[in-house]
Amino acid sequence: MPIEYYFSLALVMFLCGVCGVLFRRNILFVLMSIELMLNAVNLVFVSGSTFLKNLDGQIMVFFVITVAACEAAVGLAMVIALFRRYGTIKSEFFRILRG
Amino acid sequence: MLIWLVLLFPLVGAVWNGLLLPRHKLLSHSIAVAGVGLSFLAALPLFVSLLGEGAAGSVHLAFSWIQAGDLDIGMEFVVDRLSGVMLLIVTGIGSLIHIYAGGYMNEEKTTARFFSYLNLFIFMMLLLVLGNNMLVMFIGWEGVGLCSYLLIGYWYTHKPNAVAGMKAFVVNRIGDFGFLIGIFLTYKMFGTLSFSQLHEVLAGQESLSPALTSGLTAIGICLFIGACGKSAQLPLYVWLPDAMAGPTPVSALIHAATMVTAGIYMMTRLHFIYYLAPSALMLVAFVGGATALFAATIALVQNDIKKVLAYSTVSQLGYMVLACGVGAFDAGVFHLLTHACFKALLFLGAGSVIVALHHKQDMQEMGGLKKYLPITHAVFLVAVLAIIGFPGLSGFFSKDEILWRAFSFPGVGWVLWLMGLFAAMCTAFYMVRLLCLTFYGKNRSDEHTRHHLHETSSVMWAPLVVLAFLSIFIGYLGIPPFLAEAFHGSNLFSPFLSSVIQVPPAGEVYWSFLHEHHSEALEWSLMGASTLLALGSASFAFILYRNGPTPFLQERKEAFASVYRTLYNKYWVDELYDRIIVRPLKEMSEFLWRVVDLGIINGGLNVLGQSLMFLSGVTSFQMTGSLHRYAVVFILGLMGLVVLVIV
Amino acid sequence: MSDQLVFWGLAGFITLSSVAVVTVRNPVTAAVALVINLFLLAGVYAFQGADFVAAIQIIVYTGAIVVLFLFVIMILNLDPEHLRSPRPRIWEHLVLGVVIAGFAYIGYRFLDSLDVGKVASNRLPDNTYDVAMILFSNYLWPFEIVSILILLAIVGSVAIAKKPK
Amino acid sequence: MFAWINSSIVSIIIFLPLIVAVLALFSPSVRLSKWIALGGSLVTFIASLHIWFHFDAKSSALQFVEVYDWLPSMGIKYLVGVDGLNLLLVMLTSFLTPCVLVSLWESKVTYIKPFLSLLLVLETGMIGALVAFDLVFFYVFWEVMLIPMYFIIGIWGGSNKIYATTKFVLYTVFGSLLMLVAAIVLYLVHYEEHGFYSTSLLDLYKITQMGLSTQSYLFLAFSLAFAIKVPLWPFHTWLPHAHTEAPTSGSVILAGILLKMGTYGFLRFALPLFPDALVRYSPLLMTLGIVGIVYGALMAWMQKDAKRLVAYSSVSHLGFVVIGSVVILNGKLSEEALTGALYQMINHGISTGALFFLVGMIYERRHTRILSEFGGISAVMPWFAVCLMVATLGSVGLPGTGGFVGEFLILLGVFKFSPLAGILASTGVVLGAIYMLNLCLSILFGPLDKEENKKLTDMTFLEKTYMVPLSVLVILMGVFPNFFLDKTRASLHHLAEHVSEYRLMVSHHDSEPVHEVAGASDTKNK
Repeated sequence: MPIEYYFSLALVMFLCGVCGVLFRRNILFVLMSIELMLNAVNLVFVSGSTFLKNLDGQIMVFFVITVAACEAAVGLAMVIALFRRYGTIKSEFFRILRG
Repeated sequence: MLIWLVLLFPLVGAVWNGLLLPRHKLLSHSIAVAGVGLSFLAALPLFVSLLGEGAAGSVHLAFSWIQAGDLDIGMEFVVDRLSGVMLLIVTGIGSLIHIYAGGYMNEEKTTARFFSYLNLFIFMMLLLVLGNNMLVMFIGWEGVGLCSYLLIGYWYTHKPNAVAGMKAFVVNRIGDFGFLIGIFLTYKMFGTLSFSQLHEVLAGQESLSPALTSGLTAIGICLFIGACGKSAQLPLYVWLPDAMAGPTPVSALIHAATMVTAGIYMMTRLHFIYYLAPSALMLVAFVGGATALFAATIALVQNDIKKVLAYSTVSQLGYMVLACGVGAFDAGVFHLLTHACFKALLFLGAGSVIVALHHKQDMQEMGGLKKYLPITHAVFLVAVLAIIGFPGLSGFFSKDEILWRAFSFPGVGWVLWLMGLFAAMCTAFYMVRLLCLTFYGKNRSDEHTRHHLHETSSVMWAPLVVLAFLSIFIGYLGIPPFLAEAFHGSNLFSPFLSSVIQVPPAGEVYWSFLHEHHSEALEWSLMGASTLLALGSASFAFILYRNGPTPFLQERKEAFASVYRTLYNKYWVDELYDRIIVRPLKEMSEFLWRVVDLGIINGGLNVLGQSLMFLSGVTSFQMTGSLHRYAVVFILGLMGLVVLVIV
Repeated sequence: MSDQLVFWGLAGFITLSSVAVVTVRNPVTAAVALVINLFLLAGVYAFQGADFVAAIQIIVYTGAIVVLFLFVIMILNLDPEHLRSPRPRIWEHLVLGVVIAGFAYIGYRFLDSLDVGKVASNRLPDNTYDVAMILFSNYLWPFEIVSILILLAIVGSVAIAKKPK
Repeated sequence: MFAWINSSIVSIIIFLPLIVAVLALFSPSVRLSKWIALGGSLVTFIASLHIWFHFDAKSSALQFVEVYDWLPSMGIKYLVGVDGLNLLLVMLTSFLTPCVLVSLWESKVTYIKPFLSLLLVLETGMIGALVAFDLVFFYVFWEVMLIPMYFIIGIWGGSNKIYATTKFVLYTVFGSLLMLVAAIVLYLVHYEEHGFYSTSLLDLYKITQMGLSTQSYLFLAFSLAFAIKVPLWPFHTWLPHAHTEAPTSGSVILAGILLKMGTYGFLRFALPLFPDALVRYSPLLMTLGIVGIVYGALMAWMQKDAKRLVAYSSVSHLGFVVIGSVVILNGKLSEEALTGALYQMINHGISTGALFFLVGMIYERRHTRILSEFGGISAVMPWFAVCLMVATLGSVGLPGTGGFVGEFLILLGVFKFSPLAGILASTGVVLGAIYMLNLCLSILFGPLDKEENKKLTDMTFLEKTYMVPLSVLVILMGVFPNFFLDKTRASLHHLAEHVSEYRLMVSHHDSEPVHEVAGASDTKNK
């Protein structure tokens, strides 16, 4: 398989993730979209690793997965905390950054 | 070595009294008297060593004071005949007044602070007199100003006293400003501030370039501004009458005998500059003459005994300045000497009167005190006769010398002489008026005061007696030559100083008239005229006032109401200064503060800050706080960047 | 040929499930789509010969992370009100278009410049042992540090999600 | 051990306060914290005395030098040392800090521990900025000074503290950022000429090939930073606010030392680095300085608040320092004026420091600083009266106090440069007497008619422990100035020579300024 194919596939996944982050109002969806993007990156790593015959890419994927797990855990904890506090997880509700 | 002792004793006295603050009045008094008295005793041998024929002055360096760049100013002192004379005046009369002050301040709870200031004053005055360069003199110059400030405001709980002190300091500072500029000019031109070096440079010049002459004139005028401040000349005399708020010994010591003569001393010290700057001296002469006259007219109608004496001091200082102005520095110093004696006596006498009357100073409430204060009256009478120039007393010789030297000044001399003569008449008038209103006629004070009237203690009258003797006899040191010949004596004073005061070679052409011979007849007639006029004026005053303020006088007062009011209000000079200097300055400051500082500079900055805040408010509309919006912008921007890079 | 078939099959379903994750309304559906997506991705890894990664992909992602999502969804128990998303506005369509176009353009330029030609990628031989060797030698420190990170994340999430007293 | 102390004494006085600051912050009790802070600052003072006594006054070279490479590839070094220019200021800093700490001994300030440690951090910043001979380190310390002051005013200040402290910081940062840009340009200019990177001042002093326009821009950028710190008119408006709001100890440090950083910066950076630009802009600086002298004095006269009055008097006094630093005679800096400027910095530090202490004392007792609330205090607080009088006279520049020596030398130099400028500047002496004596008059003299004032207590023993040395110093510095000036002479001479030498080397770029200056002094009559 040409490596371009894998990259294209990763690109599509990443695009989906970006769109999810940009357009979904529900924080849960945003988090899931982030997972999508991380996986797109993983795909690139693994493909590159295979292509270059270098196993460092796989190691990197290992770390990315770990970080993703942490991120998901903390992110979801925050979702719970937010829901408890404000009763909603719609992102447009949270506008603390307003100038 | 003695010179260090002379300086040390008063300083030790000041520090002892100032830091340890002995509670006991007698102790602090003794410390102070010892401080200045020992200094006087140390000064005596110093002076005696100068008496020998051709004894030269000596310079003593204590330590290098300021050294920066090419500038090297030493803490150096000069002992020569001029500073020797001043030394004796300061410590001698100072001692007498210190003794007297113990009696005068007897009602105070503690006097340590007072005597500390007084000793400090003596120390500063000695620095002024002994300093061998302008800067050391300037320490003393401002130092005596400080002591004067502190002593005028000694009774500080009465606000006007403190205000008077401050006025004295500030007006003096204006004069000092001129002095300072003079110092700078001197240094710029000669690269040195030392009197002996300056003298060497200037005495070595055969002739002067026009640039040098104009420079010297500028220096002379600037330094004279300083002298105007310290010696209370027009237009900076205004502080001296107010300075009478201080205790009377202070008025006697500082504001009559010593400090106020600093200007005359300084000009005499720098005679070699003034001799080479005749136009500056011309200004000096006219300012002196005008001051003598101006102050004397004001003194004619004042009712406060110390105020009269204050204006009299201003007027007498005018004489001395006039003497300097016509190149008769020795005559100026001679008058300084005699004036120190009789004016100190007058002030101390007035002080005795004031103490006896429980601090009343208005002459309208006095009168007839001759009966109660016989000794005071006697010495006061001597002093009055001395100051009005009664033949044979000290003032007669010194004043006559000045008038004669003024008259013999070529060109405008007769104008100056007329000014002096008129001032002398006024002096005779107001002094006799003062004498009459105080001591003769009926007593006008209230019953209670009269009941307690008695002669002052011996600690107060003893110094007065000494001063009275001095006032009578000290004049014989400087008998005019023609009189001396007539009486087979000789003038001791001028030749004594002539080793110090000499016309530099470059100025000899201009000042050649100093050695001109005048006919004795002219001198006799002038002396006779001035003496007669003064005595006439004095008898006129005696006739008018011997019974105190009478209805007749009241009528005259009303007849000349406008003149009287002008004089009584001192020509409204204070008000004038307030109107044209103080108030505009204050208003300008107010304007600068409110409008420029708060309004323009600070306001401008605030406007800048506020407009930035406003701008940020305007531009923050896109800061909706919506995370998505931010993410969208972020992604679009990122994509834009990437596209930009890869295109 | 079979390779082609497997790849295209996986790729097609991955694409579909990715789109599903971001478009469906119900979070449970999305989570299920995500599970499918990650599972298929594990297939791709295995297909490339990265067996170890494929395994942890399934274990950690599908087994742990997405399950965590499902738990949270259940805990929140969102009512339908929360699930309704507003009608997309015009600018959103515009941005969507721009983003897709931008990605397409950037991807095109990137792949175009890659210039690796038609080299077929070989499946790697069995490499789990090698991965382990590298991980515990070269990457030992990062590995340990990441373990601390995980610990922190656990403590942090517990602290955040704890019911306030 | 002793050798180590000797070779790293400068680093010790820089960082000791910092270490002590941390200890004081985390000490278990307030009492202990105070002891630690005071002890640390006293040790610092003793260490600086060690420098004073082992300083070779004959040499203009940098002494007690410490050099360590920090970023060799960029030429950044840790380079510190002492010479005649900064020695006195270091002494002043290490002397005033213990005074301030003693003054806080019995104060009821809240959060005393952070306050003490901020003061010590401030000391580190100030000493560091004084002894740093590397632009980067100088800049770092320069900013380090700012932060503690920001908090000191912002947390422990008066009612309008936030406005004051923000203004102070914004102003200063604005200036120092421009200085940073200029420093980077200077760094590159040096690289172009000498071919290696260096931020060491000793290397930067050797730049000779810098065009007049470059010099001018850099000079103006540096000068602006320093002028704001001084503060030179018209950049002074932060000062009255900062002083009015700052707590007493903050004011003392601010007026006593921080302001001198600006004038020190002129001497250390702006003058020797850009000699041609200095010649070009010295009339400008002198004009601003003179305006500041008169303007500050008039402002001070108008103030009803004692602290504000003293603050404005600083504007006036530091105007003297600025004009003293920029007197050019025959293309050469005037040594008299330079000496005066340096000396005046120290005098001002001591007398104004003392004045702020004194104002703080009556504020603590009466909770007001409005002049009309006082009067006749002299009767109930004699010690206070004496100290206030001495500080006032020092500030007024009475001969016999240090202020006179400084002002005299400055005015002498300025007068030689331009008589008109000298005369205008001298008016500040008269005006100074007016507003300072007005202060004394309102507080000390007059009737003691307010009930609250009758109950005032005189200075406590603790207050005397720092006020008496300060007062004595005011007089000592006036009577024996050579004791202090001896240490500075060689360095100032070197500075003056340096400026003239480097001017000659670059004067082929533009020889006009040389003529200009020669023309200014041909009014000599002899």
